[in-house]
Amino acid sequence: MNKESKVWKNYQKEIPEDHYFYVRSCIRQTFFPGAEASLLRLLRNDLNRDVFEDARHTCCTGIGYHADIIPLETIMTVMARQFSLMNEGGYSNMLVSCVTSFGLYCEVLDMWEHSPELEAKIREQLFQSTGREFDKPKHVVHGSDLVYRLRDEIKRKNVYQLINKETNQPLRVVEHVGCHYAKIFPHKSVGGAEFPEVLSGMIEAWGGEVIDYPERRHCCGFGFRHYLLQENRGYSIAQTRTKLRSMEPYQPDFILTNCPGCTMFLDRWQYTLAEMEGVTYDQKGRGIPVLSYEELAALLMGFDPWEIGLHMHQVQVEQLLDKIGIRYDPDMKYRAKNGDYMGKPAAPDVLIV
Amino acid sequence: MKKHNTQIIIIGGGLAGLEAAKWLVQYHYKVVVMEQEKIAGGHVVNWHSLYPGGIRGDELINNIFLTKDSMVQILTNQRVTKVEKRDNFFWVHTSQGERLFAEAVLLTTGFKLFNAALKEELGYGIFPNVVTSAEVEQILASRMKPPWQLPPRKVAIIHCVGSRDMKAGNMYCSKVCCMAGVKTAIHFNQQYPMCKVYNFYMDLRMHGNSYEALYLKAQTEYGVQFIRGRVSELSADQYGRLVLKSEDTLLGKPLKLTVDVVVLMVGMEQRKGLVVSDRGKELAAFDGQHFYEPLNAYDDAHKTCLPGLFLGGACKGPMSATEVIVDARAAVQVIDQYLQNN
Amino acid sequence: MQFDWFVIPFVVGLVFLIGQLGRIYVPWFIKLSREEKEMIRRHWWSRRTLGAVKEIIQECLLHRRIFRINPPLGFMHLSFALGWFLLIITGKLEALFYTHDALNPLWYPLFFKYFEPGRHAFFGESVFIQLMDFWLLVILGGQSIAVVKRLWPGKVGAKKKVQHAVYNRVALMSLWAIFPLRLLAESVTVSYYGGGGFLTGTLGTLLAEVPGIERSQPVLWWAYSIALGCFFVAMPFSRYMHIPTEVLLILFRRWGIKNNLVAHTMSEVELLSCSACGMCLEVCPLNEQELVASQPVYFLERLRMGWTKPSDLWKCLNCGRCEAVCPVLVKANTIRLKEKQKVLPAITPAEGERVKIPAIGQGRLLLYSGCMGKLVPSVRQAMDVVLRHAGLDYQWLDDRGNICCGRPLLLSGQVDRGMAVLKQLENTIREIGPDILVTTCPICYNMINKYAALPFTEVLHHTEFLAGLIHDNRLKVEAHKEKLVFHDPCELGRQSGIYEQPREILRCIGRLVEPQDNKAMSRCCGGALSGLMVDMSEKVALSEATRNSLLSSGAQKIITACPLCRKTLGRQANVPVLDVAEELIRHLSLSNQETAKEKSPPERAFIS
Amino acid sequence: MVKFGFSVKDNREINLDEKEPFVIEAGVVDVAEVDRCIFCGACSAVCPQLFSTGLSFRKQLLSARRGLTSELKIAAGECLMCNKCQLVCPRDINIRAIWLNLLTSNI
Repeated sequence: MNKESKVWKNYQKEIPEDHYFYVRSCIRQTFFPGAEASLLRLLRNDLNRDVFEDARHTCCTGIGYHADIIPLETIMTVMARQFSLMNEGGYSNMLVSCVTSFGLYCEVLDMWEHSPELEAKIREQLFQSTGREFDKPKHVVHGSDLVYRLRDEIKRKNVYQLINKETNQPLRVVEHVGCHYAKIFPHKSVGGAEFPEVLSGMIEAWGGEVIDYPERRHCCGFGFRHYLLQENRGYSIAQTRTKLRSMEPYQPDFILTNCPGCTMFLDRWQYTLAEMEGVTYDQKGRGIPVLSYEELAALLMGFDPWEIGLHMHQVQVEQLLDKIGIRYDPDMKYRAKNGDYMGKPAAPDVLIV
Repeated sequence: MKKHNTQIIIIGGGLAGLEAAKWLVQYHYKVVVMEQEKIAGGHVVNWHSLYPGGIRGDELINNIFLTKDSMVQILTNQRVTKVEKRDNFFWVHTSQGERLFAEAVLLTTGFKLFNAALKEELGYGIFPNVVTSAEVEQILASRMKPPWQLPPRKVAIIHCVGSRDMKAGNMYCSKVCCMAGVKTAIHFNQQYPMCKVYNFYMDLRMHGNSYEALYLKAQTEYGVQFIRGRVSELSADQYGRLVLKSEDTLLGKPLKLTVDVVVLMVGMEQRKGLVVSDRGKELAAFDGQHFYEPLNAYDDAHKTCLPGLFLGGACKGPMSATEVIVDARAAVQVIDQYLQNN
Repeated sequence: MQFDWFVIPFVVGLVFLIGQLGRIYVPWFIKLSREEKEMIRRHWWSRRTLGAVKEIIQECLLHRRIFRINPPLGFMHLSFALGWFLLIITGKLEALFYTHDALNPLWYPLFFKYFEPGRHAFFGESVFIQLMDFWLLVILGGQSIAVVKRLWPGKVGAKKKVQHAVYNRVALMSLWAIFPLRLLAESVTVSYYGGGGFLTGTLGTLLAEVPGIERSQPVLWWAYSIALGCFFVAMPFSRYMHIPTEVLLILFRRWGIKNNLVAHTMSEVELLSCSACGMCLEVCPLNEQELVASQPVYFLERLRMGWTKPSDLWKCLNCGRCEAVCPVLVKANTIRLKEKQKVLPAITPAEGERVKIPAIGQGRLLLYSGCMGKLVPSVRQAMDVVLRHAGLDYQWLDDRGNICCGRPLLLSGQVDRGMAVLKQLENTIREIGPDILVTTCPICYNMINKYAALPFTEVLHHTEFLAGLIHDNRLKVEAHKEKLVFHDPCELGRQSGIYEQPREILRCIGRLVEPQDNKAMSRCCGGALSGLMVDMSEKVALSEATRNSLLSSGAQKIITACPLCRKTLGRQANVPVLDVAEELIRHLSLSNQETAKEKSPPERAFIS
Repeated sequence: MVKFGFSVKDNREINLDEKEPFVIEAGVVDVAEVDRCIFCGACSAVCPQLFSTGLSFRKQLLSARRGLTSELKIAAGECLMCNKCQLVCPRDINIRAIWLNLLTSNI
């Protein structure tokens, strides 16, 4: 990609520095809980930001929405309740962890903007069911937006850089931005849908090299309807294969994503493809590690890899840690926080772990 | 023969303006051409060749100049900001604050090219080897340095960029790009004989007499492949070549192609920014949604709602060079008639 | 003395020839099917054999058919065949009369003059000598015509000379050398020993003046023998194979063995019976336009040598004009079709079975316009008008979709698939169970008529049907004074033998005029279904020629009875080209409908 | 091997980088003649087989141009040789001769 390009500058959003109400991601909670925890720790402890969480907040119903099993009004009411909780805590900025949620919050707010009568109806419903009222958030910000905003601050506190310790060359990073982050409302993203800046900005700030590859904008393969039905799952994995095949020739060091679903599918399907077709998309047969932005930020800030939960990844990250020069204790990989041995999982047939 | 002393101002020194000036002078009118660029000649002067015959753009402009009379006065670097009608004459204001007298005004402001960077997915301004049709004309005419170092082996020509496109705000067809695309494909083959050209089109409108033959020739003699489908994604591969994604709509299958150069056939848009007023009142009735609109499309195709103000050439809508010449000559006839009756 | 070394070439050649004939003929007899063998056994001692002998004399010796078409050419063939035959017989008799012994060596009668020079005063000697000279003169006369024909084509009736391949030319040269050499050899011997006839004697006397001529005598006899030997060796590989094979062909044909798509022996017999006379060359429309050399004379020649090209097989209109003039009655189209079949890969006929024909209700009168019906809708409309006028109840077979009869596939060489398609059509027709099936397309008519088994259905071409209606007075028509010319479609005329019915109709509605080439010699329109590889320009040239020929009769309208002919001829015509039915509806008498109902059933009822 | 209960779906994409754009050899097909084709579909519309087997010269020729030739021979075996296509073809392409050539060729 041409570095001179300024196209992404047409798409800028206002990202407040501080005071956020945080809503969690179901998928991240389930599959990569360490990632979410490290984001909060990073923001609160290392960067001294005010991020508030209300234990009463619920799922955004995004999966139900995309699976067509929850009525739209129900979804809107659930979201209205989240807003109400936010107001209750005294916040007006929303920090969303999940890209699907982010897309959905933006969509609901957009629908309300275009049909105020719908908003009025939801207010009425929320009041009748819970006795709550709400104000719409001033800013809906995705976690990656905020990290992008704070990238230089993070850089100053970084322990590590995205530089290969042995060759002193920048690491080659491919990025994948979740579809619902920018493709629905390009103007509510950093850099738009065609050349999103949100992740490449972080990579460049932290010393890495962004690799442009042909299927950069392709779906990761989640595509709710494809994944949720087993009959359609072949389409899901075919999309991921297209994506991985496209990045394979560039020999990237790792994939950076900003969506919990994408992290999950780009990671887990590598194992499935290896089992089905006997292929891996790197040269050593170990697969391409997949990191999410908060995992990367936390790693570079010097967090312990096992605390971030990197052992929850299917494609093992040790090769990447060695390249960056991050110190870790291999013994601790399979130990719980209290030091108990959890047992080692069985190794797959093809993918080397 | 009667010698008129009437002054006619032609706004726009492109193909239409010069052609009209040339003929008005033959009718013994005093003509002033206002051109905002450094030299007159408009877009055409930079063009490598014009279909169907393949004449060079500067050659065509020169042909007009060669026969020009000294009576034609060409004022360059003059941007007209306002045309003001008083009782029976006009004041033409320029950006330098000058005011010129005229008994009749002919608008030949032509068109501007669609800004291809607005179609982000086609990567103009991002990938150096994505060029517009206007740039290719200049590259082929050796007026511009090509962005590629090695002769391109594969070239994709994408039609309808900024035309028939709601997202781009242009719902109309720019008319000339189909033929220009075919012509460019042939020229690429002539300049780079090892080159394979693919044209991605939505519809091909070969409306002229010899156009269809040229389209056939492109396929049979030069092996140009025409693929019906709009390119919707473009990205670079590890060697810097461009990977296109499209649907072959005739087969209903997705299609992938890697090329060295992508040419975007950009559409035509109106040049805005000219104010016309009638006795102090601003007038916009002839300023249509996309182009200047004449009184009607049939027998008053050169008149506007303001008597004495005339339209000629591509400011009325997309036109090819041949049509512009015909239209300019017709405008001369109408202006002559108007001034005779006054 | 009955031997000299120079007879060796002749003997070797003859023995070789007999060996080759055995090699070629014996497998034919073996390959004959059981039915065919049974047929030969049955007809061996019958009048058929006698008829065959008669035909052999008429055709192999006298060349009656060639005579009829082209007398000079006929004479040429006659003089060669009859002259040589009688020369052999007379020579044999001469030897017999001289030696009184039937058992003399093979070469003895041939070289009689050498072995027994001078006069011997045996019974009838002078008669024999003069007779032998006369036969030789006849042959030489024929040969001179052949030379003229070859050197100045067009002089002897034949407009185009056949371009022979090299091996044929070798055979031709040795054949041409035989008789002059014999004349010279005999004359030289006579000049030395005396005793020649009116030809050899005269020439001998003249040659006697030449000093040292006697020394050339052995040379000439050697040359004569070598020429004969050469000819015999070349014969099995050249077109002269027709000399013995034609005899066999006539016998086989008389015994009832047919050349059709399943039998193969007869094709081979016919193939070798072609004398490459070139009669087909002149009538072939493609050759007339100097387009292509795929006429039977060339095609069969290449087939003999195994050199066939795709254009030989598919650049043919299948119009049948060549078959109509062939003096040997070779069925070139059938042979060609079989060759196409050999070249094409086998595709299981199941493919064809996918052609689904929607069944439509029951009906006694079924009309079928074939796949071309929708492309020439006016014919169908005209038929509708006619049948409504006649007050008939009918239905169209192809009401829901395009139905193919299979003939295009058959003609392209995919015989099995074509037959499978026909089978489908046949089944559908059987389901409907009509009494009469009328096709408006002669191609379908030909196919259904020839190959479909429809025992309870009468298959008619629409010209036959309409002629019948008019004949039975069920259609009343009014005649105008327009001059109409009928173009015989190949598939209707030559291939189905329907010439008169359409003409009957035209005579009732206008003034029928005839072009130069009509009926069996009518020209192909150029659109021929089988002309798979005939180019558009060639087709245009062909239809142009055909149209000109038709219009030479002074006609104002061209009437035909085939949708393909109508389309092809009509494309660039300056006169109307119409189907019989289309023209007929312009002449329907208005009072027809009432009278048709009142009339009692006619004698020859089409609708019972 | 692990059983997942599903398999990777095939890629339907035409990859013009891998396939040669035109594969019907000269000699088998008159290239100049098929280059005249404007893909109007008149041939398939008139074809009796389009209704039963889906035979389409337009589709096959276009596929061949995109390097997809797997169905060519099968399609050639579906033709009924009736020549209606040539009668309606605006560019006068001898379509059945092309099918026939494909049948007899080794492509």
